[in-house]
Amino acid sequence: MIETVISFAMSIWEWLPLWAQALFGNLFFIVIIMVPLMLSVAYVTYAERKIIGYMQVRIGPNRVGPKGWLQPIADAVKLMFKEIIIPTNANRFLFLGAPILSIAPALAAWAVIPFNDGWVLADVNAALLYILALTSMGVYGVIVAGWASNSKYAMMGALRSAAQVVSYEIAMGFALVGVLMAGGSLNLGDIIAKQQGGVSDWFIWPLFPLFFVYFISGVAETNRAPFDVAEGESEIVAGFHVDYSGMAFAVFFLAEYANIILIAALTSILFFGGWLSPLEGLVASDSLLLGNGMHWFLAKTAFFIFMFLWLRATFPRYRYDQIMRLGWKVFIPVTIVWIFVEAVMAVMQIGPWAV
Amino acid sequence: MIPLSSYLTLGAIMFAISVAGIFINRKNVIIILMCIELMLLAVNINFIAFSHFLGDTAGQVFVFFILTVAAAEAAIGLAILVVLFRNRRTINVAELDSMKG
Amino acid sequence: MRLLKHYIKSFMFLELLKGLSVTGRYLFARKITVQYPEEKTPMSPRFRGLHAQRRYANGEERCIACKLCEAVCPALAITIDVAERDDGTRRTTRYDIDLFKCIYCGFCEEACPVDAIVETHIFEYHFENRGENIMTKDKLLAVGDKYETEIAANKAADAKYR
Amino acid sequence: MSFLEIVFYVFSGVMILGAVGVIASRNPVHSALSLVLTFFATSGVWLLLEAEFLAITLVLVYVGAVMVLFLFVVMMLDINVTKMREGFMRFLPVGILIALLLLMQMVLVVGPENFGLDVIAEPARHAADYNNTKQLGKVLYTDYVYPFEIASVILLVAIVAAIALTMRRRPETKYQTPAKQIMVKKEDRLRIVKMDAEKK
Amino acid sequence: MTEELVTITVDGQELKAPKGAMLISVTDDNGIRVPRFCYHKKLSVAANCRMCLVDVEKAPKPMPACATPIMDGMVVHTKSPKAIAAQKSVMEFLLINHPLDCPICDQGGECELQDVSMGYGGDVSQYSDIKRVVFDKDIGPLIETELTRCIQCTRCIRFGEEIAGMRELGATDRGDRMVIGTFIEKSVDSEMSGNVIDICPVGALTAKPSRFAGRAWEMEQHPGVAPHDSVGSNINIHTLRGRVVRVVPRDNEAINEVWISDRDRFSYQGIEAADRATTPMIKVKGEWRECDWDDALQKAVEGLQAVVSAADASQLGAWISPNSTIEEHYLLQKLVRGMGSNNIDHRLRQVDFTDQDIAPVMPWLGQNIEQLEQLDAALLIGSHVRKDQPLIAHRLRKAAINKGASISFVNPRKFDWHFPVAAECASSASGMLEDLAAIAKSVCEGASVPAHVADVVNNAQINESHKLIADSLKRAERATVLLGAIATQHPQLSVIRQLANLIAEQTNSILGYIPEANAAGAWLAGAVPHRSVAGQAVNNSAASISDMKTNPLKGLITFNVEPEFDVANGAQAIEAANNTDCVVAISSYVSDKLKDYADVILPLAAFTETSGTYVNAEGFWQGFKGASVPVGQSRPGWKVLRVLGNLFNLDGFDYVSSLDVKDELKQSCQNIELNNAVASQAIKIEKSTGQLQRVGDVPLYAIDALVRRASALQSTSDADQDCARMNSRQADQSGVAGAEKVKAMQGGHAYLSLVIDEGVPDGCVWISAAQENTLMLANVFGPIELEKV
Repeated sequence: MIETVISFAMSIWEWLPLWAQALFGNLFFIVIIMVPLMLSVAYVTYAERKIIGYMQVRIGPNRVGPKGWLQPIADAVKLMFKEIIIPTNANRFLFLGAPILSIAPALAAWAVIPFNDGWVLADVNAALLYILALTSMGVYGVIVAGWASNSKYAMMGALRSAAQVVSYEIAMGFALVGVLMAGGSLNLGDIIAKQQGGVSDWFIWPLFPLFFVYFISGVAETNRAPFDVAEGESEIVAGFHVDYSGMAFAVFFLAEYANIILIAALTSILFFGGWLSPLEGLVASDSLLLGNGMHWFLAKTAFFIFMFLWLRATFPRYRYDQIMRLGWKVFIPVTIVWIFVEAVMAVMQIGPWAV
Repeated sequence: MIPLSSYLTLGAIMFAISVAGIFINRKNVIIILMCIELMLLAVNINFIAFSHFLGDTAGQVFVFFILTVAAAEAAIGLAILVVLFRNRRTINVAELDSMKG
Repeated sequence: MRLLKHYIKSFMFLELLKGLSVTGRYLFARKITVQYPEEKTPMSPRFRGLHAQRRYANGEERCIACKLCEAVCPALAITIDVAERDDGTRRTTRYDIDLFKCIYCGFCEEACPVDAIVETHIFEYHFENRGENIMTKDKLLAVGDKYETEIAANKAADAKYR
Repeated sequence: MSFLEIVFYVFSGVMILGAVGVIASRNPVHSALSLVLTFFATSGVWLLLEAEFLAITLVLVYVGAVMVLFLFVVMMLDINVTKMREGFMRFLPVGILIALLLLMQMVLVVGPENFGLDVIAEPARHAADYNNTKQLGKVLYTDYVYPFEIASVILLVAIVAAIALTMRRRPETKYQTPAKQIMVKKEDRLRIVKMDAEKK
Repeated sequence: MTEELVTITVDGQELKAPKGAMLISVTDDNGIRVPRFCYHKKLSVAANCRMCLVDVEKAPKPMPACATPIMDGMVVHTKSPKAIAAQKSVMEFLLINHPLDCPICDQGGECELQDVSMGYGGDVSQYSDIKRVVFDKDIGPLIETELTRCIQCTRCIRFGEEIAGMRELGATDRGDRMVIGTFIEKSVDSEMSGNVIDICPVGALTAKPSRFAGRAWEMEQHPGVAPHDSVGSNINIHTLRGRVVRVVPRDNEAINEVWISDRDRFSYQGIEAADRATTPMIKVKGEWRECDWDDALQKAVEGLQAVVSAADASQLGAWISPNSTIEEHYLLQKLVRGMGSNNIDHRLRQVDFTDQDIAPVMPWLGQNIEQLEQLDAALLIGSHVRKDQPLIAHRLRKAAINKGASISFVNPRKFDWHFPVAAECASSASGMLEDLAAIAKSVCEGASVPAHVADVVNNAQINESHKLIADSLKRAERATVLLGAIATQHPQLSVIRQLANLIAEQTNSILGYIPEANAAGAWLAGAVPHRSVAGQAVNNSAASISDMKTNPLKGLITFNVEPEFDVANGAQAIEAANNTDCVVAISSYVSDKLKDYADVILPLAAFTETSGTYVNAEGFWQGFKGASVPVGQSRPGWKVLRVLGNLFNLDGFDYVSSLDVKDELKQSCQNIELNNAVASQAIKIEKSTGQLQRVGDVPLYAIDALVRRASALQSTSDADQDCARMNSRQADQSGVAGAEKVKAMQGGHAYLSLVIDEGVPDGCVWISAAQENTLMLANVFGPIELEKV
C-alpha cells in the first residue's frame, strides 16, 4: 500500500520537467529550513524573556500554556490582529517594504548554512562572501523604515543604526578574512572540515581575538543590547520602528531574532567547528550522540544565542560615540593586527597553517 | 543561448540612460553621481561579458579595479558634497559657480 | 607603566566577566516571583488602596465637609463642594477623588477628623470609560458600605499604634 | 526560450527599469533605492556570465556600503526637492535625443551582426568545481599585483580624503573622554594647600 | 495738642508712648503680640476675656493689657512664666465650653480662638463634664448664629452700641450661662450689621449667605473696591475656584476704616443670579438666539452703523449706569463721540438739567471722608445718608458723638438717625426749597442777599429749626453743606444748588455732594452729553437722558442699565427704548423687559470680574483688578467697548489693558480744579399745587442691578420698601386711613400697602422708586393721586 503510494509519487515526480523538479525540490528544502527557523525565532523571544527573567530573579512568562510555552504563539496572534498604522505623509510603499527588506536577507543567508556534512541548501563556493553581502543588506530595512516613517525619532534611530551596522560590518568582514585565511576557502563546509580533529583544532584557539571581535560585532550588527542605541528608548523612543505596529512590527522583530540565530550559527560554524563533536578523537565518530552531527551544531548555536541574552541581561547600554569608538578604533585595529599575525604564522607554518 | 551582442546592447542601453540622466538632472549633484555609477556599471557589464565570451579573466580584474576606484570616487564625491552643502546650503550645480570655497 | 597596566587589564575583559558572572549566578538563584492572582503577599492594615467613605452605624454619612482632606491632599486630587443640608447640617454636595491624580499617600485619611474618608485594601480595579477615574461621593459611599466590616477591623487593628 | 534567457531578460528588464528610475524619480531617496535595484539586477546578470565573485562583491560593496553612504547623504542633507527638479522637463527632450543617438551608434557597432552567437560562440560552461574566486585571485595576485596595490592605495587615499573633508571639530561642543576619566587619580584633581588659620 | 510721652519696658524693649494709652495698643503698635479676644482697636475696652493678661512688675497679679494704662517706668513681661501661665489658664477656661467643632465651623482656619489655642491651649482638657449648649437664634438673613461657640467677648454688643448705633445685640445672664441675643426675637437690621461677622473672634457669628461655602484656606483673596456707593470702600473679594464666595473689608483708615456696609458685603450674591447674561444674544425676526461674540458684535455694529448712515449720528445715544468703572464711562463716551454723537448720559435719575452747564466739573464731597469726623456742623440736603452711604454716615456719627457736632437735614421725610440730630426739616419737594430759602435768609441776616436769589430768599418764612441750622453753620469752625441723592433727583436741583451755594458761601462752609456710586468718575470721564473728558464743554447740541426719554432716538446703547429701575420715570424710559430701532444692550442681566426692547445683548462682567477704577466721593481714584472668572461668556466692559471701537474703525481703541485707558484719562484730568461752587443763575420756586405730592428715594437695596439680585439683602427688612408711607393726618385727609392697600396713580398706577409713618410730612406720600410695584409710576417727586382699594 505505502509502497504503491510512494512509487506513484515518484512517478509523478519523474514526470515533472527538470526545472519544475529543481523548483519544487528547492522549495521543499526551503520549507524544511524555514519552518523550524521561524519556530525557533518565536521561541528565542520566549527564551529571552525567560532567561532575562531568571537572571533578574523572577520567572518570566508563565501564564499562556504550561510554563508559558504558548506565549510566543499568543504574541504572534496578538500582533497579527493588531492594526498596522501608516503614519501621515509616510511613504506607504517603502513603509511596508522596509520590514521585508529587513527580514529577507536574514532568512536568505540560511541558504548556505551547512547543518551537517553536506546538509546545505546551496553549496556555494563564495558562501562567506554571500553571507557578508546579505548581512550588509539588512541595513536597508532599517534605513528605509526610518526614512519612510516620516518621523524624527525613526530617522534618528535609522541613522544611528545604519551607521553602527555599516561600521561593525568592517570589523566583522576583517574577522572573517582571518577565518577564511585559516580555512583556505569561502565555502562553509570546507571551513568546518578544516576544523576536524577535536576541540583543540577549532579555530577559536588560534583566532580567539577574531572570534571575540566577530561575536561582539555580531551583537552590534543585530542592534542588540548593549549596542541597542538604535532603539534607545530613553532617547529616541524605539528607534527606526517607532511608527510600526502589528505585523509590520512583528516582522522587524522576527528579523532581529533571525539575525541573532544566524550570527550564533555562523559563530559556531566559523570558530567552533559547526557540526563537529567536541569529543572527536575520544569517541567513535559514528556514535549517535557523541559523534559528529547536527545536534552539536544546534547546541553550539543555542549556546551563542544564550550568550546574546546573557549579555543583554548583564550590560548597560553603550553611549553612541563609545560604540563608534569601539568599532573603529578598537576592533578594526585588533583584527588587522591579528590578520597580520596570522599571515606571519601562515608564512612561518605555525599552528593550523602547518599544512 | 544569449549572444554577446545582447549583453553589449544591455550595456549600451545602460550607458545611454545614464548619459540622459546626467543631462536631465543637471541640478542635482547626487543624481549626477549616481548616473556616473550607472555609467561605470554599464562599462563593467561589457567587461564581464567580453571576459566571459573570450575566456579571459583579465576583464574581470578590470571590473574589480573599476569597482574599487568607483567606490573611492563615490566616497570622496559624497564627502565633497557634504562639505559643499555645509558651506553653501545647496547642491545645485548651477549655483556652485564660485572658485573660492 | 600605569597606562600599560591599564591597557593590558582592559584587554582581559575582567569587568565583563565579572558582570557576566553576577547575572550568571542569579540565573540559578531562587525566584521570588509571586503568582499574583492566585498568590498574594500579605497586606498591612495600613495598606492604602482604593478610597471609601464610611457611615455611622445609624446610616448617617460621616463626612462633614470640613475640607481638611482637600487641603492636605498633595496631589490636589480631592474636590469638595459643600452646602447646608435641609436639616441644617454641613454636608458635601460633591466629593470627588480623581484617581489619576491621587498618589495614595493616605494624608486624607490622617486628616479626617471623623474617619470618614479611608483607604481600603482594594487595589484591583480598573476603568473602562473616560470619567470612571473620578470617585464620586456615591461610589465612595458604596465602597464604604460594602467593605465596612473590613475597614473597621483594619482601623481597630491599627488603632493602638496611633 | 531557455530558462537562462528568461532569467537574462528578466534581469535586464529590471536593470533598465531601475536605471530609468534613478534618473526619473522625483525624490533622491527613490533614485538611490532604484540604483540599489539596478545593482541587484546587474549582479544577477553577472552570475549568468559566471562572474560569481564580482557579482557578490558588487552587492557587498555597492549595495552594502556605497549606496548606504548615498542614502545617508541624501537623507541628511535638507534638499529642496522641487527646486532640484526645475529644468527637468526642459532638458528631457535633449537628454532623450542624445541618449537615443548614442544608443543607436553603439547598437550599430555592438549589434548581433558583429557580436552575434554566430560570430562569437557561447563558451562552454565551467565544470562544477570551477572556482571563479580562485581564478580571479590567481590573476590578481600574479599579473596584476601592482595595480592591485595601487588600488588599495587609492582606497586608502579615499578614506583619508573623505575623513579629512568632512571632519570638523566643533569648538562649542563639549567632549568627554571616558578613558581619561577612568584613569584619573586623586592627585590629578585635588590639591591640598596648607594655610594658616585666619586671624581676626 | 502735645501728648506727654512716657517710657515703658516691654519684654526688655524700651517703648515710648503717650501717657494713659492702654498697654495693648502700645504693644500692638510695636509688634509685640499679646493674645486677646475682647479687645478691638475700634471698640471700647471691656476687659472681660482676660486673655491679654500680662506680667507687670510690682503688680501683685497679672494685669489685662487691654485695660492697663501705661505709666512711666512700667516694666512689663508678656512672655514671662507668670504671664504665660495666666494666659494658659484663661485659655483653658475659655475652651471649657467651646464645642471644638472646628471642622464644621465656617470660622475654621481664620479663627482667633483657633490661632490663640495653638499657642496657649493644652493638649488635653481637664474638664470632663457636659459642655454648655446654647440654642441658636435667627437674627436675620445676613448673620448666622452658632452661639454654643460664643466665648462672651461682647465685641458684637459693643459694636452695636458704638459703631452701628443700634443696641441690637446684648447679653443675658451671667457667668457660663451668659448668652448673646436680641432680647426679643427680632432680626439685626443695622445697615452695617455684617461687621459683627468680622469682629467675632470665634465662629459664633458667621455670614449666612456664604455659610459653608468654603474654607478660609482655600479661598483666594483679591483686593477690590465696592461699587455701590461713593465711599469706594476697600474690600477683599474672596474667591473659590474662580467664584466669589464672600466679601470682607480691607482696612483703609482714610476711607472705610475696618468696616463695610452690608450692601458692599453681600451684594456679590447678585453675580450669580439666575437671570445673569451668560452668552451674547441677537434678536432674529423677533426670536432671541444665542450666538458667539463675533456674530453678536457684528450684528451690533451693523445695526448702529445702519442708524448712523440712515439718519445721522445724532440719532445715536448711550445710557450708562453710574456704577460702571471710569474706564467704561470713558470708552463709551469715546465710542459715542467717535461716531459723531454727544448723546451719552449717566445721570439716569436726575430730572432737572437746567443748570447743567454751570454744574461742577465733578460733584464731590469737597473734603476728605476722614475730615467729616472733624466737622462741627453739617447741613445735609436731600440725603438719607445713613442708608445711602452708611460709612459717610458713620463718620458723621463720630463727629456728632465725639465732637458734639450739630448735624441737620433738609429732607422730604424725617428718617431714623443713629446719632443726635440738631434739626431736621421735612417737607415736600417745593417745601424743601422753601426750607432752604428760609435757612438762606437766616444765614444772610445782616448781609445783602444776592440778586439772583433775592426774590426767593426774601419771601421765605423762617422758623425755629431754620434759625437753629443757620446758627449752627455760622458758629461752626468747620461746617459743610452736603447735597445727597434725593437732592440730585429733585425736580428743581438747580434751585437747591443755588441756595446751598448761597448758604455755604455765607457761612463759610464747604459745599459738597454725596454722589451716587461712581458718578464723580463718570463726570470726569465725560459720560455726560454737554461735556466731554475732564469737563470740556462740547460744541454740538446733545440730548440729556430726559431728552432721550421724551424723544426716542434711532439707536441706543445701554450699558449696565435696567431702565425700569435705574432711570427716573422708568416706565417712560422703557417706552423710549421700545421705540428705538436698534438697541444694543451691554448688560450683566437679561430681564424680560430687556428682551422686549433690545436687539443685541452683550453679556457684561460684574464688578468682581473686571478690572477698572472707581472715583469716590472725595475724588480719590481707586483701581482694582478682576477677582473672579466671568460667568459664562461675559466679558469685562472695557474690553467689549474696545472691540466695538475697533469694529467701528475708530482711532485710539488699541488699549491692551484697562490701565492704558485709565492712564489716558488721568492724563486728561491732570489740571482739573475741583470746585463745587456754582455760578449764579436766577431761580424760581415752582409752587406745588394743593395736590397730594409724592416724595421718595431709591432704597439702599434697590440702587443697582447687582444689589437688586442679592437675595440675602433682598430679604432684609430694609429692602422691603414696596409701600406707600404717609402720616396719619394725611391719611385721614386723603381718605385712605385704615386701608391696607392703596392704589397710587401717577402716570401709571400701582397697588401698594399703606404704612403710617409720622416722619412723612403733611401733603406728601412717600413712595420709593425702583421697587417691583412702583415701576409704573413716574418721577419720585410730583403730584400723585391715592385711592383706597
